[in-house]
Amino acid sequence: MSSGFSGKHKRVSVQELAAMVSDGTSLALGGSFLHRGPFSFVRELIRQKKRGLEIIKQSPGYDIDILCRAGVAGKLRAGIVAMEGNFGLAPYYRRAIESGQVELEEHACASLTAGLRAAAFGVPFQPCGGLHGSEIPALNGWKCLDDPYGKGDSVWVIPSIQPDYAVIHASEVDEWGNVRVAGTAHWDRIMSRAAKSVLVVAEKEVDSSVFAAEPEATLVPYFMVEAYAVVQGGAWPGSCWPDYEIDYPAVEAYLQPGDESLAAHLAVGPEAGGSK
Amino acid sequence: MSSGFSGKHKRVSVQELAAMVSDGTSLALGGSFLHRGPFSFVRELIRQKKRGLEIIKQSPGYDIDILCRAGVAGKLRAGIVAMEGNFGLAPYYRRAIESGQVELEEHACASLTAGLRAAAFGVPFQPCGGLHGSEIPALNGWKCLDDPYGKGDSVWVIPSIQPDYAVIHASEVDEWGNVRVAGTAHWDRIMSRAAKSVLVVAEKEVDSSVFAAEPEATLVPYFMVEAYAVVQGGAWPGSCWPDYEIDYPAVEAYLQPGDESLAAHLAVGPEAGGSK
Amino acid sequence: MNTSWSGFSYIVVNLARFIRPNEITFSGVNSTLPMLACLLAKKAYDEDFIYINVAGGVDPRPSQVPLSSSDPVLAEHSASIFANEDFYDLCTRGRMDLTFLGAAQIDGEGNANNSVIGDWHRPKVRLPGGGGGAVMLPTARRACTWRTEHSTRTFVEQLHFRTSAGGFHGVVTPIAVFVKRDGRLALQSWHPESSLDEVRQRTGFKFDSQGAGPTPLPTEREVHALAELDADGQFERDAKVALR
Amino acid sequence: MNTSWSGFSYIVVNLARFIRPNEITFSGVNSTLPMLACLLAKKAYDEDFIYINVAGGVDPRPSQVPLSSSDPVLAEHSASIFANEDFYDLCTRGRMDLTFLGAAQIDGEGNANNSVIGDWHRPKVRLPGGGGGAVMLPTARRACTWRTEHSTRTFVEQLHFRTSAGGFHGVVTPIAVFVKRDGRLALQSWHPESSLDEVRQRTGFKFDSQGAGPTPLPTEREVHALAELDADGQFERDAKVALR
Repeated sequence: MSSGFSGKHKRVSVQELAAMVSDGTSLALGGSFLHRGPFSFVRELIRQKKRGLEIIKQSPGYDIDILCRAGVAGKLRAGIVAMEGNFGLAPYYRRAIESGQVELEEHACASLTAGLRAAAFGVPFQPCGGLHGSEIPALNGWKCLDDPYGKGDSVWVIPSIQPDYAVIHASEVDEWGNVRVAGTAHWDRIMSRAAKSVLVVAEKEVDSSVFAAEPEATLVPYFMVEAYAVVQGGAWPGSCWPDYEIDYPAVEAYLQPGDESLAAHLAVGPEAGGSK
Repeated sequence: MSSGFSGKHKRVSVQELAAMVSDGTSLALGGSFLHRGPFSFVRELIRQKKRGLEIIKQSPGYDIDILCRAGVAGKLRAGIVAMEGNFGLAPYYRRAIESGQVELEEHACASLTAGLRAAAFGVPFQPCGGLHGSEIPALNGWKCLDDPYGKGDSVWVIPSIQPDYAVIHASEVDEWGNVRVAGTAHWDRIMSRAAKSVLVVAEKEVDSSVFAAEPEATLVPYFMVEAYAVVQGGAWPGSCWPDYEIDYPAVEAYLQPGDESLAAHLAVGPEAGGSK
Repeated sequence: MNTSWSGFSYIVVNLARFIRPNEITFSGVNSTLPMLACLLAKKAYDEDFIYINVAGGVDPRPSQVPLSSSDPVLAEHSASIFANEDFYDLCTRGRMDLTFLGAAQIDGEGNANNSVIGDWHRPKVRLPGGGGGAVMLPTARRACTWRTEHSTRTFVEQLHFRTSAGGFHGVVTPIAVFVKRDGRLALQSWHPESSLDEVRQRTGFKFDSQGAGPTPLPTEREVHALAELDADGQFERDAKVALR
Repeated sequence: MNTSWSGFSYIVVNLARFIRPNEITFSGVNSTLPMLACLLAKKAYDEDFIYINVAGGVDPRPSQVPLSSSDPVLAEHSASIFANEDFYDLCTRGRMDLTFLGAAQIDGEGNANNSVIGDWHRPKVRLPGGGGGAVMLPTARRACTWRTEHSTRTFVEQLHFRTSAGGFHGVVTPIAVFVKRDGRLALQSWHPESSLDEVRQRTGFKFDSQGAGPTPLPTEREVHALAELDADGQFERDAKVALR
């Protein structure tokens, strides 16, 4: 089997994209907090009643909260979790951790990145600066190594973290599955390199010539992308720069307690065929 | 002192840029073989009769050859050295190593990158995949560490390599010192992050609004750049995509033996005020 | 003449005063007040600094001030995107001059708990987590934090969990400014409407107060800059900062 | 009917025949013949593959065939730039299906010397050095190499220096194609104008030749593709490949 994903014909619906994910799979989710997350894909995981997923993300918020709320998440490896944008802590995530329903591997954002780097670089562990004096390394059984060259301080090394899939919400994709992102890439680049496979939800598909006109701007080359879907507005209720900002009322509505609130929220996702 | 280089007024002549470099300094040189190297800067080092410079580059060629020929280089840390483009081995480099005039730290390209990554990441060493069975690690006294997590194979770790300066030949620079490169960045990105300071020679200066229109394309942000010069054609006799290709006759002329050949070559560099 | 100084303004202005000319200064996620402090410093002070943020912006000119401190408008008109891996690496290699980091609990050495109230394995309150601090606090040249309330639940002798060590350079609350001195947080100044006694009473750890006095009132430019940034008072209302 | 098959064409065509459908295949610096092989395979074979190269190109459509195998035209019309760090990481994480790597000396296990003729510390000839091989040869799924001459100075029992270990999957010379079998290079086929005896005589290590025979002649499409790539014969002249 080839190490890359060749050819065209990678475009599927976001429903088919989510259907590629089995229960128990590990998913690195792109974006940060309420910004450019693969939220249409996340909601589709809920509709398809996935179970026991391992979520990997430096700064999840809405995504992990709704996955905890719907009972989809089994484990989280994360640096910082919050709704952000004035919404404070992620309430359903909090409950899931406090009740023990979901397992947490607590990281610094940079230690999670180090673990992803180890996977991306094909090495068993990755030194990570800082962490000295923190109780996080002990929680995770991380090791502190002396500098074998006797010049630097001792350094914490993070074991390789290789997600089954990196799932990215992109600005643009072409018919081959090349991926571009406007503004900061957050952690999407290292996630795409660390994961066994990359799934993409894009705001729109453009002709490959758009990519060829500026190949330096391509974040993920097509051969690393297994499949993609196009969902305009798919990062809702979060932002996707420069197309749209956070839909604050929608987030507020989502945070209302009760199953009906969740159902109502899911019903108006742009991928659901409903209207916002 | 600030960790960054703020403000405008960074533009100097390439002569002033080279004058910032003291004897014995370590320089990471951008580009690869005959492509987009900071060659005008390199020639200026020769005119200024620098001595004992340590050159760091995964794939040097013309640059290390001419620096050896002129007695400027004291040490080289490199992965692969050749003129390329049908010119074969770099003759003056060969002579300098074979005679012991210049010290060589032989690397794989990726192990040099690993050392630069250690510096960029602020850690004392960096694991590097591969290298198993090679005699290079023993040459350099590198250590092989077991995976402390007992999952992966043992891995070679490369000590941090922090150049005093990274010197890059860029496509465009703005008045603040932001840097863009067309096509592949070769190793320029990691060099810029590993070095204590970045010096830039650019084909041209453009208005900062050009950068702001597409900030994702900026390779090095201004605050990492200490000073820059503008030398149109400065990568001559190498290529600078898409502006010009390798000047093969000029390389051939350079390779003619004798001091006059070197002098004639130096006289026609675009930074020398002569004409090609 | 400023006869009253709101807790909100006190925090933002005093965070801004930690910013030094030409230094690389970073504001991150979940950090509305530091974001405002950075934007205020750009307006209120003559000397410029290098402002980078978690949205990838480098000296941005945002068209609006966002509610989310990681909002992409914070990269508007930026000439480069300095992405997440990049600013963390900048910090771990020792070249982040100043970073702002949140903290739920702070001890007398300036270490932080962002992880949990109660036992980590049986949390009473699960907090956001390691975030930037565990790596940035020990590696940034200076790190500063803020709390929107000041109490012995926050300023503690013993953290429930030590998420980040290394010690803050500075801490701002609605009533006080602490700075690190000899490895401990020392009181630098107190809100003009507060007092040394009040700060002592509301702080769970012992601190040196040598040389401390009332905080110098905001300058006209500081007041004006903050008023511009929060023209309709939304940020002040949202922050819900009370002196007591 | 091809009655004569130049050493140059023999090497390029046989390198191209190592390329498999859909696989990620890389050509690097100092690798004119593998570059031609990749470009030939794109033209001559029905099944496509993923061609990446050291110029950052991904399935490029170069406007010309460059003398330098790292020339930026090898990224023309590419929809992405896959830069140096990226393709090395791809290889070390085990996802480089096929890479071409140069070698000055090759031993019977397919290990390579690219460093030196003579003692490393007292070199008779200083060679290019570690390059891609020391990291890529042990980590790529398959690595293939080529030599433009075939002699006991190149194919040796004992390398002067082991730059890269791990063993080539395939080696092409003007007169022979070797492939790895049970950890050793085995003869797969010989140039129709050569023979098993000749290959034995000109090879410094012992090898298995079970099943070997004359190399199948180039197909019309292979011949045609190479003629297109080297329309004026410049590459063939520059390569200076002689059967003997």
